[in-house]
Amino acid sequence: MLQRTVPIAILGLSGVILMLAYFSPLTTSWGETVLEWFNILAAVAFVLGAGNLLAVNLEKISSRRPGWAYAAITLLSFFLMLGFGLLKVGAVPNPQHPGVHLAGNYETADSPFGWIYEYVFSPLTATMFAMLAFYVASAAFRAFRAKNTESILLLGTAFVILLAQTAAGMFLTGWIPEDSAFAFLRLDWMKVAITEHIQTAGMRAITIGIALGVVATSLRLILGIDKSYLSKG
Amino acid sequence: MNTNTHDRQGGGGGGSFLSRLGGLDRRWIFLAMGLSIAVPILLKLRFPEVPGPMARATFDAIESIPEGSRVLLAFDYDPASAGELQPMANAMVHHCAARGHRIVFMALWPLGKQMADATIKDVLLEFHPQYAYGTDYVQLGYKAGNEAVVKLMATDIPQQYSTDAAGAALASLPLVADVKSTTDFKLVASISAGYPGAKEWVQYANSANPEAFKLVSGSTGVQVSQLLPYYPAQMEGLLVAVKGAAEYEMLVTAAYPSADKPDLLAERLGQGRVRMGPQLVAHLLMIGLIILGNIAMVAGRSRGGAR
Amino acid sequence: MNARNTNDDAGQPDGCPPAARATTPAASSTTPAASAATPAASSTTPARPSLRFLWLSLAVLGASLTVFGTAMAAQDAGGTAAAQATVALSKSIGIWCAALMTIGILTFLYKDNPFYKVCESILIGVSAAYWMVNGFWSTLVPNLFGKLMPSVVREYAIPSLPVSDTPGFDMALAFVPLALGLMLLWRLAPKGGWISVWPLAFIIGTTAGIRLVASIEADLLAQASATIRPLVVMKESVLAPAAGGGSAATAEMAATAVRTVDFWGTVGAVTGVVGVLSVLSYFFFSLEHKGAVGKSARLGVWFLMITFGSAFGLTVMGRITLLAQRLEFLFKDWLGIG
Amino acid sequence: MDRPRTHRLRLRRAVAAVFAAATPLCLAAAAWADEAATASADAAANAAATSAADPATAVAWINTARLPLLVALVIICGSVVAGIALARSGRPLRIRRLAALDAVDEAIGRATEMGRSVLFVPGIQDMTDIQTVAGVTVLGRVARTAAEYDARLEVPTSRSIVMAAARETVQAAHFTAGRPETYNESNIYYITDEQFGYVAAVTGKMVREKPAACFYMGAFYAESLLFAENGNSIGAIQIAGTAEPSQLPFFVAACDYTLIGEEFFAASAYLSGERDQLGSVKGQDLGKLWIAAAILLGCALATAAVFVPSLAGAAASFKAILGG
Repeated sequence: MLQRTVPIAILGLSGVILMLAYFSPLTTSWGETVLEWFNILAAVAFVLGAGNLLAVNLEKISSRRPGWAYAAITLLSFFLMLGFGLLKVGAVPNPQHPGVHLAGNYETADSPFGWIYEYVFSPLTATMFAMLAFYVASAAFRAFRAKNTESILLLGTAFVILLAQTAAGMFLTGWIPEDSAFAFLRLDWMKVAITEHIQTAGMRAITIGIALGVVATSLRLILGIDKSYLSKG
Repeated sequence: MNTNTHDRQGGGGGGSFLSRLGGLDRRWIFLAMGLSIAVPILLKLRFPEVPGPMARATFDAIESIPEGSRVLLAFDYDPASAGELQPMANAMVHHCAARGHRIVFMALWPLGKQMADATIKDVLLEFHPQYAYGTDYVQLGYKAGNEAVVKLMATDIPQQYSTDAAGAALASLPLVADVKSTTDFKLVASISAGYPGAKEWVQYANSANPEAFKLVSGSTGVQVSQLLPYYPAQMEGLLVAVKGAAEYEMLVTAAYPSADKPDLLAERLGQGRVRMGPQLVAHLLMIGLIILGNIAMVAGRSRGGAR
Repeated sequence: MNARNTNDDAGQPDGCPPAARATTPAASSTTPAASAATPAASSTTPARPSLRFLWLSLAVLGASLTVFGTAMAAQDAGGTAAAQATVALSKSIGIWCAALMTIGILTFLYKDNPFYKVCESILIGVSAAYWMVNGFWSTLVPNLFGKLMPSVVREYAIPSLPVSDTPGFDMALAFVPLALGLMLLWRLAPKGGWISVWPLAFIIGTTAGIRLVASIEADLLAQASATIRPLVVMKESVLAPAAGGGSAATAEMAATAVRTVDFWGTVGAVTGVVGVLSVLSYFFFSLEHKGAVGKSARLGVWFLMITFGSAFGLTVMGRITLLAQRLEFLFKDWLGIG
Repeated sequence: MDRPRTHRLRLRRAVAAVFAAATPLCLAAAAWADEAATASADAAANAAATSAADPATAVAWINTARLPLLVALVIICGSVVAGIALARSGRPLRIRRLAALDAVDEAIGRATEMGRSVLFVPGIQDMTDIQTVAGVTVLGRVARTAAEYDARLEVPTSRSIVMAAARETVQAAHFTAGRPETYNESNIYYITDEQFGYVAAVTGKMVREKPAACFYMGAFYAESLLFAENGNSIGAIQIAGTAEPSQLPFFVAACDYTLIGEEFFAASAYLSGERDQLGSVKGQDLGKLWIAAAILLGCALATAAVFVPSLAGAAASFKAILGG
């Protein structure tokens, strides 16, 4: 009972309450309060994450599995950053309250936490993000192959958009006068026609479909039809 | 949806060079992309940009308002998007100053003020030393509140900005002493990277009184799909990503060259075109790769039947 | 909500966290930028971490941190000249660190190697700690502890914590997320771990309730309403004035402007509506894609393909800007060339 | 599936009937809502967001500005419940095939033959994103098949709460597959909250352990192509599912099978095979018919208004009401 019916009741009840809360002025803000609670819950649940991170890496180190040294590096940088952050080591004192150490700003590049963010954390994430430029190129070579009508449309449109975005596009079709009958052959006109009429229509239909999918998924959960999250389901 | 019938990695086989192309090691493609971006940066390659209709419309909007009129420039972005947007800001400030417009700077993003200060130092005071603070330009700085700031400025600016960024009362600055709302400006420009940004300026400032001022915007490539519907009805001009910046730069530097520091102007107002260098080469590489991929497939298919 | 690096998410700026921008490093070095070795046939030797390389990177990490420590100490010591020098030193150490990290990640393109694994491990450790510290100082302290024990927080951490007019109610309310959080943590205890399903049920329920209504309002209705438009678009056009008509005549002619069908406008409007309906028919689950539904679903797939091809093309420029900025950092800020 | 108890069935059928009967009621309410909507439409134009409707028209406990939305909610939810009731009434359920879901068994079977692991990435958002919840329910079905095949299923997560939910779901799946002893909690682990830290770890693991099948089910942002391209370089079968429109082009281009938006949400119902869940998928179709009808009606009205100006008012207010 405690492990099956109560969770289903909690889920159904909280779902219905928040669905209806949106419609009366008295309870409109319940949604925000619940999301605020969730942020606190997520912050408390970090202990779960940290606990698991330590367990996985400590186990790798103790069992000397290949690559255990990297687990040591992960733990070293984790504790270093955690210590600098939680204790606000070397934080720039707060002008209004110089006496209160923990009110200081620990995110400027002068404090160790800020220094690691500036010179270790953000270059690593920025470079991972920049790797996409390479993968976009390999995807263009590998996946854009004219095998059937669908893939011809996929690569043809990408081809037109890519051309239209460069000076080459203007160079190739810029000479067609804008008011002539063949104006639609101009690459920039084609790009506007594709993005304004066809892409918006496609995105609209996908969004409508997604909305219906969200309604059905939410109702399956609230009505207790989908119980996959319950152990001994 | 199953649209992919491409063969698993490691395809390709013996036979003609073209069919072996199918199994081309991805790392050659990575090397090609790396070089197609590194070389133009190192050699500072600049390619002639042919200004498109949207960049020209933005240029005309600033040209069309009478000389010396009051304009409002909103810096709604941060260093992460400076790569695409800083060139637009530099060119727009030089263009307004060359037309003698009196400029009011503000920002909807916390780091936007720093971006504006950099533009004032690098462009405004560098090429227009005669611009005096208080009479020719004012820096209002950042205000929190996202679209609420825009909504309030559409009706009552002094209530939103009681003082400028340095704390001086608006009444003490001749340029903004008599300003009541955004309708007192001939043109409003938003250099925008996301939310809050150009969309909020259209929804809250422009739709409140559409005819009062011209609205132009510069935006990152990603955000442009949200702004396209507003052009040209509610927004006279729209600069799109690095390409828009490069085109606008060409129009401004052609129309308003600097007499005493031509090379410094070319450098400061050339960032867009420098960044367009790798874009053009990389785009041509992408186009080439799509063509190459298809040639390899056709060659592979003709040699030993479809795999 | 933390900012997400994405490419078409309207709300979020598509950019990466601010890359390091600093003056050119004092010691200009001649090591060329990432010289991608010519990719020989990839013989995949088992990835045995060569320890020698590992200790080298640990040594670099340790050295930079000790130098950094002296820089911090010198700054606190207040010697302005010494502080200026050491801060500049700490910045150039930072640039070197950032450049090594950048190259480390880029080497993954060639092959998985110890240099990349070191960077990956550092990134995992640093980023996990960053989000936990961020969560602690921006959520737990002000919103949870700030309500449970406002006086303690005001004294030690946030002196300017706003005083709430209903402290008792706030404290009681703050116990709910705390209780749910502890139930979730109960999983770590050997017995009674099943209680963690209750907070999960609460989260899933509230998410379902909020998203259900929001998606109907923001996506379903707004998009359906935006699709509605007149299928025949007219355009105002002035009849061509009779030859030789004086200015008065043309003015009078303008008054009788007649509306003619704007061909391209109508084609655009019809394409829009037909597109939405055909893609919706593709998503229809109850009928196999055969016969009439099959044809309209196929048209829907064609619309989807053009939509995806266009979206792919539009994001390429953003991706290339990202890599251009990283290479600009390597050439300008690190090597001082370019 | 347990035998439907008669009284609960009668209750469900009554609820469906009420919702279905609501439609004529809604049309009447829509007309009454007309002037409420137009009144609030002007209020919204100059006042703050519609949520704080002008107090004059707001009855104490209900916010009339949102009445059209309530009507739409009743219609759409009614369609889904009607679909479920239809399934329960025993009529045959015809649902079209989804290629991506037929490939799930093939992918896990291939992994088991080759003795390689199966990787499941539940997206990078937390449980407050409905896509993550849908991803975790699909994980439940994939984990059951993996348990039956005795394949090793790895689930790296980017959020602590997602890790907890995923462990619950996979443990439940092992029970339904009748192999509770093979459930290994350490296969489901937390990496980091940071988007690109998580990507670096997962792509590194992909290249080193070379899983034979990769599932990407949930909310994805710029990292979708990083996963898909690395997955392809190790020759894995890749099945993706997301409702993030900006990432669909990359998954469609680079993965073997992709569940697009609504297909992703229907996936867990498909894989469960339970009549109620398949009924809710038919309910989605019913909702689509409603929306298509509204669009066609709106366009007809708007087109007619071009030729018969008097209709312009009706066309505009229909579009405004539908817009909520």
